[in-house]
Amino acid sequence: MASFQHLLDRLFLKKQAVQRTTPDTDERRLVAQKHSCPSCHEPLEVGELEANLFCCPKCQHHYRITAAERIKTLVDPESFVEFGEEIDSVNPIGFPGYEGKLSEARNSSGPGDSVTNGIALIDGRKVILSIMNFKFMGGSMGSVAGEKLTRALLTGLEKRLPVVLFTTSGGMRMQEGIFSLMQMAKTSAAIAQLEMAQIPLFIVLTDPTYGGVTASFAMLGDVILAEPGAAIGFAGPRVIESTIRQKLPEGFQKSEFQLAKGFVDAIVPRTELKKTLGFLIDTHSNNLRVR
Amino acid sequence: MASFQHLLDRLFLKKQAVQRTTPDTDERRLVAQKHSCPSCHEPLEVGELEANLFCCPKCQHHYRITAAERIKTLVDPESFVEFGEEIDSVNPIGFPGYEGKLSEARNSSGPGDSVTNGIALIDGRKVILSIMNFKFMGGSMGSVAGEKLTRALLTGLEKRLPVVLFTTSGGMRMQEGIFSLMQMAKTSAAIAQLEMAQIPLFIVLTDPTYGGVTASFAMLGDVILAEPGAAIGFAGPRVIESTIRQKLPEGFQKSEFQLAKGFVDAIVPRTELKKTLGFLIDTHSNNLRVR
Amino acid sequence: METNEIQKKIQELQSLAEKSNVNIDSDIKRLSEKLGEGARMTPADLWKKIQLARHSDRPTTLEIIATITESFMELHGDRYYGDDAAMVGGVGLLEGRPVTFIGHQKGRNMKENIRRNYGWAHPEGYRKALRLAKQAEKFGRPVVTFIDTAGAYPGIASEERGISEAIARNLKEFAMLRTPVLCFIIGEGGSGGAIGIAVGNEVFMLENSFYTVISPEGCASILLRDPSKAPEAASQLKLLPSDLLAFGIVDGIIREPDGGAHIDHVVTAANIKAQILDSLKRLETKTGEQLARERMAKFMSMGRFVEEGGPKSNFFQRLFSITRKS
Amino acid sequence: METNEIQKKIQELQSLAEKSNVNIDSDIKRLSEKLGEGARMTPADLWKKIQLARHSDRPTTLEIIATITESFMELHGDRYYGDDAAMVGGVGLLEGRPVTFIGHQKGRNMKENIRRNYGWAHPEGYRKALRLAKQAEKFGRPVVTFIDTAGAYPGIASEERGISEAIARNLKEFAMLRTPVLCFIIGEGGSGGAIGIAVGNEVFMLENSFYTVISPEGCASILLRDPSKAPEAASQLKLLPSDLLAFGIVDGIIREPDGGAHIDHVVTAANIKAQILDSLKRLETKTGEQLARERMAKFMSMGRFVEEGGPKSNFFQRLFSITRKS
Ligand SMILES: [Zn+2]
Ligand SMILES: [Zn+2]
Repeated sequence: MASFQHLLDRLFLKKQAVQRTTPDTDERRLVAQKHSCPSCHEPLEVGELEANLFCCPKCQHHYRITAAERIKTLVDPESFVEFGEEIDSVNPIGFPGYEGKLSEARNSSGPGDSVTNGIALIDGRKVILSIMNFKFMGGSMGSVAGEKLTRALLTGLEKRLPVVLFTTSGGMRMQEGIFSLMQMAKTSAAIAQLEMAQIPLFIVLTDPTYGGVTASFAMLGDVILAEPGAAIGFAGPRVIESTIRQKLPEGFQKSEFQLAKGFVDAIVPRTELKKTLGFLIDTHSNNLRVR
Repeated sequence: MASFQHLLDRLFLKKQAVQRTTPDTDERRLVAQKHSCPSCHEPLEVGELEANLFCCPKCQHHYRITAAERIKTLVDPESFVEFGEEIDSVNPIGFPGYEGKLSEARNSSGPGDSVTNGIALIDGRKVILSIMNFKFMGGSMGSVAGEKLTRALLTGLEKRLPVVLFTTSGGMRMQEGIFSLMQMAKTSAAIAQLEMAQIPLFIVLTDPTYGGVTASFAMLGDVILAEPGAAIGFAGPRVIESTIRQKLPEGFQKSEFQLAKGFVDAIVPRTELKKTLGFLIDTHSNNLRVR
Repeated sequence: METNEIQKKIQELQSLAEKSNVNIDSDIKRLSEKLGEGARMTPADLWKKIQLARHSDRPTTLEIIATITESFMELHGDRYYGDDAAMVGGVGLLEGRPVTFIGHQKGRNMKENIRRNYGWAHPEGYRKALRLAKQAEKFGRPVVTFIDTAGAYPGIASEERGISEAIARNLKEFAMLRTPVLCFIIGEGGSGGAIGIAVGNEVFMLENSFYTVISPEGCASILLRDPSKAPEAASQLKLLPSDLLAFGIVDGIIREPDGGAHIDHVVTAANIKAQILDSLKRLETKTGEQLARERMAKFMSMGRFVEEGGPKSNFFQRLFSITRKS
Repeated sequence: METNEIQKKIQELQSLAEKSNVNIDSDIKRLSEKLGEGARMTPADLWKKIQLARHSDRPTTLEIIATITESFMELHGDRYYGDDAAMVGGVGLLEGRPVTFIGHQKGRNMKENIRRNYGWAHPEGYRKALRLAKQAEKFGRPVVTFIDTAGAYPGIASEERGISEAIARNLKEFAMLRTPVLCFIIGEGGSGGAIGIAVGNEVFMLENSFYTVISPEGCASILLRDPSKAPEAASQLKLLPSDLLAFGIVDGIIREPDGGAHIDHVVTAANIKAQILDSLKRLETKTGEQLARERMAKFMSMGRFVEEGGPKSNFFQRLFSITRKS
C-alpha cells in the first residue's frame, strides 16, 4: 500500500504546473509586443499573422485560435449558422467555486461553453461543424460540451450530413465530477450511432488535445487529421515525467509523433484544411448520395 | 538493386539447414536408444512416455506426435470417424521430382497427405477435427491439405458443429508453387464463412507451426491454444538470424513468447487438452443450441 | 442496502409523478443531493472509505471470478502487441451459464503488483478486453466487467501505443455490443481507465468503492493546489456509491460485510453473484439490438445542464425515431 | 496481349464444353501447361524477366496512383502501433469516382529504400491496409491494391508484433469485404507478404511481374541446395503471368511497354487504369454480398488434386446452398 500511495503522490505532485500555463494567449500577445514570432524569432506583425490564418509565414508555427477564428478561417463566408447555443452549465455536484469559474469564463470568452456547433459550407459542401474552444476553461468537457458534441453528431445523423469536429482540450471538467467522465461514453455512443448509419466523421486535432477528449470522440473519426506541431495525448507530459522519473523524448505527443505511431491519418497545415476537408467529404459521400 | 539482391542472398543462404532437421523422430528414437529424455536427461522409457501422452513426466517436454497418436490421445475411444480421405495430390505445376517425394512420404507416413479429418467426440462433445501431420513432408500445406482443411471447416458449417484444428507445419508446399500459396486464402475464406455463421473454431498450435500455415488459418481461431514449448512463427529462426545478422533471444517464437505477445489465449499441457477443449466447446455453443 | 432502499423510494416517486404528469424534478434533485452520504460525512471519515476501496486485502477480479463461477478459463492477449497482466479476462460458467468476465487485476503483494503494474493497464489491456467482449457477443454470452484501477497507465509506452485510442474504441464498441453488459466497480474506479470497461447496461458499485473523473490526489493538486488536501477533494468530487446512485449514474450498490469487503471475500462475491443473476434474468429477455440501443440511450442521456426553450427529451425522442429507422 | 487471347480461346472452349456436357478438363490442362511461357523459355531468359520485375526504375505504387488519379490523399497509420512506410494507402478520385488504393511501396533510391524497408512490410503495414479496406467498404468505395514485395519482413519485431496474425486476418477480412476488390501484381509478388493484400474479386499481373509461394532464391537454397540456381528454380516454380493465367489463378495480364514498365511509366499506368475501369464497370453492378460471396468462392475453389468417387463441385454446390441460407 505504501508504495502505491507513493506512486499516486508522485503522479499528481507536479500536475499543477502544466494545467496553469496558457502559452496560447501569451504567444499571440508576444507577437503584438515584440513584433516577432516567439517560435522562430523572425519579425512578425499581428496583421501578417492574421492574414496567414494565424500561422507564422516563416516557420509555419500554428498559433492557437478561438472557435470564432476557426469559423472565420475555414468555412465559406456567411455560411455558418450556429445551433445548440441555448444550453448552459449547472453545478451538478455542487462543486465549491464552480459557478464563479463559469461566470468568469463566460465574461472573458463569451457564452456557449467550450463547444460551438453549427451547420456550414466548407468549399461548397454542407457539413455539421463542432469546434472546441480552449479559452473557455481550458476547453474542458463537462455536461454542456458533451451534450453539444452529441447534438452535433446526432444532427449529422438526422440530416445525413458529414460531421467535422475540431478538438482542443485540457481534458474533462473535473468540477462536474462523474458527470464529466460520462461525457466520454456519451459522445462515443453518439459516434456508434453514426457508424451504424455510415455517416462520415472527420476529426481535426489542434493544439492542445488531452485527457478524456483524446480518449473518446477525438480518436473515433473515420479520418483523423492534425494541425502541425499540436500536442496530443492522454496524460500530460508532467504527469508522465513524474511517473517515470525521466525526461520525455523530443517531440513526444506532437502531431508528428502521433502520425508515426499510427493514430493520425495526416498532418494538414491550416492553410490546406479547407481543400483537404472538401476532398475528404467528396470521397466519403457515396452512402449519403445513395439514400 | 545490388544491396537488395544482397539482402535476398543473405535471407536464404542458411535456410536449408533449418528445413532438414527433424528433431521429432530423432527425439523419440533417442529415448528408445538411450532410455532417457533428451530434454532433461532423466531416465525415461518409451512405454512410460507413451503412457503420459508422449510428454516427459519429469520436465513436461512435449514430444511431437503423429495425427494417429493425436487422435488416440485426445478423442473418446472408438469415436473418431475419418472423412475426406478420398482426395490425393497431383503435380499441378509439373515440379521436378514431386511425384517421387510424394510416394516416398506415402510409403513412410501412409496416405492422407499432411491433414487427417474426422468427426469425433471430445469428452462426449461432438466436433469436427482436423489434424496436421508433420511427418508427411514436414506438414507442408499443398492443394490436398488446403482442401481437406477447407472441407473440415465447411463440414462444421454444414453440421453446425464446433471445429478443432491441430496445426504443425513447416509452411507451404513449394513444389505446388502458386497453388500452395492460394491455400492460405482458401482456408481463410472458409473461416470467414464460419465466422458469419458464428460457428466456433478452436486452434491448437503444436510444435512446430511455421510459414503460411501460421499466417492463415492457424491465427484465425476464436480461441487459440498452444502446447508448451512449441515453436510457432512466420519466418524460421535461421532466416531471421541471417536477415538481422544477430542471434535470436532465448525462447523466441516459443508458445510462451506467443502468449506474452498476445497471440495465444492459453498454453495447455497435452494432458489437460481434452478437459480444456470440452470446457471451451461448452462455453461457445450458445449459438449452436439456439438454431 | 439502506441507500438502495432510499433510491427505490425515489424511483417509485418518480414513476408516480410521471404517470400523473407532475413535475417533481427539482424535489428529486434536492432529495438526491441529501441522499449523498459524502455530504453527511467529514472528509476524514470519507477518506477512510477511500482507503477501504484501495485496501490491499480487498478481493480482486480473479478472486471474485474464482469464487462465483463453477469453472473459469483465463484467455490472454490482444492479438496485436501483448498480454497485459493488469487487465484479465476469460470465460466462466455461472450457474451453468457461460459468461465472459473482464476486469482490472491488482496484485496481492509487491511482486505481483509489479507484474500487474498495480492494476494500471496499458493499451493492450483495453484491446484484450474488447477482443473478449466481441467474442462474447459472437457466441451469445453476457459480459461482466470488474473495475478496479487508479487509471490507465500514464507512461511513454502507453502513449506510444495509443492508450487514448484504445479507451475511445472501447467506449464506442462496448456501447454497441449486442449482448448484456454488466459492470461492477469493486474498488477504485479511476477516470478514463475505469470507464474504458464500464459502459454497461447496468453499472453497480461495491459499498466501499469510488468512481471519479480524477483521483482525489490529482484534484487536490490541481484545484486545491495541495495534494495533501485529497480528503477534502474526495468530499467535493462526490465519488461515493451513494452519490452516484443519487445522480442516476449507477444502478445499485452491492453490500459489503461489516468493516469492508476484505473482511469476507466469500460474502462479498456472493453479493456480486446475486446481482449478476438478478440482472441477467431481466436482461436476457431482450434482443441484442434492444440491449445495444438501451445502453447507448442510457449513456447518451447522461449530463446535467439547463436548456432554454424546451426540455431536452424532445431531442432524444427525435433521435430514437431516427435510430429505429436505420 | 497474345497470351490473353489464347486464354480467352480456352475459356470459350471451356464454356462450350460445359454447355454440351463434354469433359475436356484433361485437354484444357495440357493446353494450359503448353501456354506457360516459362516452359518455352531458358532459365536465363526467364531470369531477365525476374530482373525486370525487380528493376529499380519500375513504377511504384505511389507513382501509379499519382498518374492514374485526378487527386489522391495518403492516409496513414494502423491505429495500433505505427505507420509502415513499406505499405501505403489512401483515397483517390479515378474519373470522378472515389477509390481506396493500397499497396507495397519500394523506394526509388537507397535512402528511400531504407525508410521503406525495400517494400518488406511489418504487421502494422498489413493492419493499415485492412483499416483502409474496411473504411472503403463502409463508405462504398472499391478497393484497388498494388502488390510489390519480396515478402513480409522476416525480423524479430515483425514476429513479436504478429506478422502471421496480421496476414491471416487480412486474408479472412479481405475475403469478406462487401465492395469490389481489384489486385495488381506490379512487380514482385512474394509469398505471404503478397497475398496479404491480394485477395480480390479480380487479380491481374503486369507482364513483367511474378507471383510465387517462395522466392526463386529461397527455393533454390532449399530444394536445389544452391542459391545460385535461382534461375532454374524460377523456371520450375511457374511464377510468370502467363503461367498463372493458364492455371486460372489470375484473371488477366497487363501489357507493359516494350522493354518493360520502367521504360514508360505513363503507358504502364494507363494500361492499369484501363483495366480498373473495365473491371469496375462489371463489378459495380453487383451487391456487396454478391461480391463477397463470389470472392470467397473464387479462393475456396483454388487447388489441384484428384478425387475418387465424384467431382469436387458437389461439395461446393452443397456449401453455397448453406451460405445462401445464412
Ligand atoms: Zn515563426
Ligand atoms: Zn524430460
